[in-house]
Amino acid sequence: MPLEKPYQDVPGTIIFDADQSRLGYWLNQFCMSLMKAENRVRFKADERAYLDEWPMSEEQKQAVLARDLNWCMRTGGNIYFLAKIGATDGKSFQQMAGSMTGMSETEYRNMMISGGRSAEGNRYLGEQGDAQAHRQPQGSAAQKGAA
Amino acid sequence: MPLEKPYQDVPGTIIFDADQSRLGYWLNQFCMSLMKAENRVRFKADERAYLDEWPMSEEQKQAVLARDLNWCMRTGGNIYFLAKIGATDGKSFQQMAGSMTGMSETEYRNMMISGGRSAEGNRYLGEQGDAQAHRQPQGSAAQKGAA
Amino acid sequence: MARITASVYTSHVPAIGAALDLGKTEEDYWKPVFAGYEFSKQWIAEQKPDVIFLVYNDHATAFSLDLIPTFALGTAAHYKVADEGWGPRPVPDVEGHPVLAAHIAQSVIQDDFDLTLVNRMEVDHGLTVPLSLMFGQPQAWPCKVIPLAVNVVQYPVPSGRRCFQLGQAIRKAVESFDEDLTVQIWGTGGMSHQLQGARAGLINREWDNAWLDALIANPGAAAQVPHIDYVREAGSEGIELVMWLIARGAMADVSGGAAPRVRHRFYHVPASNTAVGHLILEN
Amino acid sequence: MARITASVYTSHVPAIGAALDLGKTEEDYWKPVFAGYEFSKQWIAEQKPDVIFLVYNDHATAFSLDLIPTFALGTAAHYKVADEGWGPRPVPDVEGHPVLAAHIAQSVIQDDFDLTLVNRMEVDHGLTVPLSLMFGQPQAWPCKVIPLAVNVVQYPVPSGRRCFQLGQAIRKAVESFDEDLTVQIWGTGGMSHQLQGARAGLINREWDNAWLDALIANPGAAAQVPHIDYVREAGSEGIELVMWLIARGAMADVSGGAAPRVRHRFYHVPASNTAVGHLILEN
Ligand SMILES: [Fe+3]
Ligand SMILES: [Fe+3]
Repeated sequence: MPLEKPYQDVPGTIIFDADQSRLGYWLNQFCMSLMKAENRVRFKADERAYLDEWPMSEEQKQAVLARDLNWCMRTGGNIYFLAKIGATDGKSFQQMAGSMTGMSETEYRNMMISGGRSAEGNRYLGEQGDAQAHRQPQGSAAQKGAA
Repeated sequence: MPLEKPYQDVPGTIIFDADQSRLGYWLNQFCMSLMKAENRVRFKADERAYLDEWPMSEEQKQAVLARDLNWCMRTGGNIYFLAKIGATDGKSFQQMAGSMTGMSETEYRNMMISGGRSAEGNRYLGEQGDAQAHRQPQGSAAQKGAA
Repeated sequence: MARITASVYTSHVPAIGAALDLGKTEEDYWKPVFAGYEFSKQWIAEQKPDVIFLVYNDHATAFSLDLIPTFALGTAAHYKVADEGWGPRPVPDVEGHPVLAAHIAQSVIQDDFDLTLVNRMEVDHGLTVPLSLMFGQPQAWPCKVIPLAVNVVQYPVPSGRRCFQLGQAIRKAVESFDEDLTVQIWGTGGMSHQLQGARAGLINREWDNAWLDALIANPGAAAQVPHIDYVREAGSEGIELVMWLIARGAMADVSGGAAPRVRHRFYHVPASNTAVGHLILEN
Repeated sequence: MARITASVYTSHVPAIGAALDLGKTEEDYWKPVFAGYEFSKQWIAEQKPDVIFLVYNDHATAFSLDLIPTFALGTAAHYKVADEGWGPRPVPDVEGHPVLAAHIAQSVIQDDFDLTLVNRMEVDHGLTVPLSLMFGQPQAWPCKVIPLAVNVVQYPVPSGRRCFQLGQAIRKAVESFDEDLTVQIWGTGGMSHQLQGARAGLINREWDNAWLDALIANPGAAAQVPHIDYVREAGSEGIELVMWLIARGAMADVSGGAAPRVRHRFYHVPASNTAVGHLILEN
């Protein structure tokens, strides 16, 4: 593999490197376009039509339409670019970040007020922390899934 | 003076540094605009009107209208930017460079074919080379001046 | 002679800007955050810096994926406030100091730092939120600002060591400028936070405070921390802390002078997703 | 393993491109210029490089005064040919090598070179004229190209020493790429020329050839030449020669290997305003 990636053993984390950047180029450039008010209006009026103006993959478009930020990130999105979608929707960074955990907005906000997520068990893949793959989704979504 | 300028003792030469760049910012940005074919057409149709769209100094506009590249450079122009004016006029780099010496096109071309201008006497201000201030303009223009 | 008199370090969380702009500073959630800057506002009113050399990162605002400068130094006279998707923040535009900036560029490039110079750039919350925290809500910012935008978005980002060295080169450049100017250098971003994935919301109070201790007393060691430690311990966006090392590298003690005086230290969790850290060091 | 097998050095005079594009290569004025590249075209047809790492400067084409990167590395898949004011040259677009370019970026930035990465850029005569000289007029360029645009337009430009060091870092990066690729590195621009003022047309045959001698046999010394010497001796645009030092720094002998073999050396005055220099060194 051409690029060394010492950061691939961190759970629940995608590092935006050159490979991700190449994968997500058009997705992220689409996001940048939402910094112009007139583009936000056009996007909101017909999301699919606006997305179709960009040479993104169909999966990237679906991920945007679903507002599934984890999916967006897997297809090369970077959070600072994706935040322009959130801004267009009137969402805060806290709402956006929380949406990626499966927690409700209140659950995530309460976690932050209580001091945030602990690094314990979340430093390396395969530990037992709440960010590990086998413990997703988090919060009430987990109960729903189990129900 | 904030910036050290060890290059000010070279005759007939303006080094494009941060001070020149600041001075010539809009002149050079105007030149860049001529890289688009539609702008070249608009500029040629009414040069003065096109120049008036840019926040350049009146002197910069006069220098452009006069196609006096030495004057353009004194007001902050850089040759690679100014070359876009020459390109718009259908002039080669050799015609543009030659125009700054006072020589005719043929005189300059012949100088180059004969091996170019010698560095002798042209390294420091105050020497006796043909690029020194007291020997301008060069070529037949000098005779005309003397006549 | 221009002099670097102090360095200021602060998080630049966008929600802090929004809280200020929307008049929420008295809400229970926000009160403790702004309380941490009360001293700082008085302090800077007395200090009256002429110029702030402000190290921050652009958050996909001025720079898209089309062009990614490692270090972009602003040499413009004027910077507009960007529309990041919510409309531009209702804060004053930023006035630059083109002559000092060009002087720093010349000195630092000749010292082998491969800067990108920028003459047109809109500035985002990374730059404006620190100004708001330190100056409140004036009609115009009370001093000039020289922006240095550091790439911490797309890897590879510059190492902490490189940032620390750049700070030293900036100090040398400022001190060779022969106009009498009081210059502060600010490092912004951080502290621990992660805005993505199942690990979003990570905060590491212990690590942050140990890192602050090192930044104050042993910055050379803090500069050796590799990227992966920031990611693992302080969250994927904790990497922003490398920018604090640029400001710290510009302090006198790093070039053989006296140790800086700690005028203020503040730490609070949370502001939105982030641990807010803040430090004032005087030469 | 990718390997740098050779370095090529050549002027990139725009009039040479025009002469080719307009079918003037058989004119008396141009014949001796193109004759100097006959060997080179045969040589490169045998060498069949996979990738050319092409060091050149942008001439106010892709970069205006809004943004001036010291070193801009192209990591894109594709580069369009620019309209410099005469319309785009009728030559093929340029295909990049994004994966190798990203690998080089990562390695070189971690080695403390503060690159700007570029994913959208039009390329001007600085890049296309060397390709034309070496490959003639094919339907498509026969290999991938990784562009490195160096600022030699607005001072301060990088020092020769810094360029030489960057070449060494590029070599290290290429040789750690684990795909089998034959890579050449090209340094372009120069030699003596001045395009401005009363001193326009300056040519310094003696200085150019002494500099070539040093570049071949004693590149460390050539890298120490200060900017002012280029300006004074080789004309204001002679400063482009610092780019040749990047290519030279990437040769094996600089990192302890054997001295390169001089396969070809050519010098001719004039092409338009410029002294044409050309060199091929093999590892
Ligand atoms: Fe930030
Ligand atoms: Fe050139």
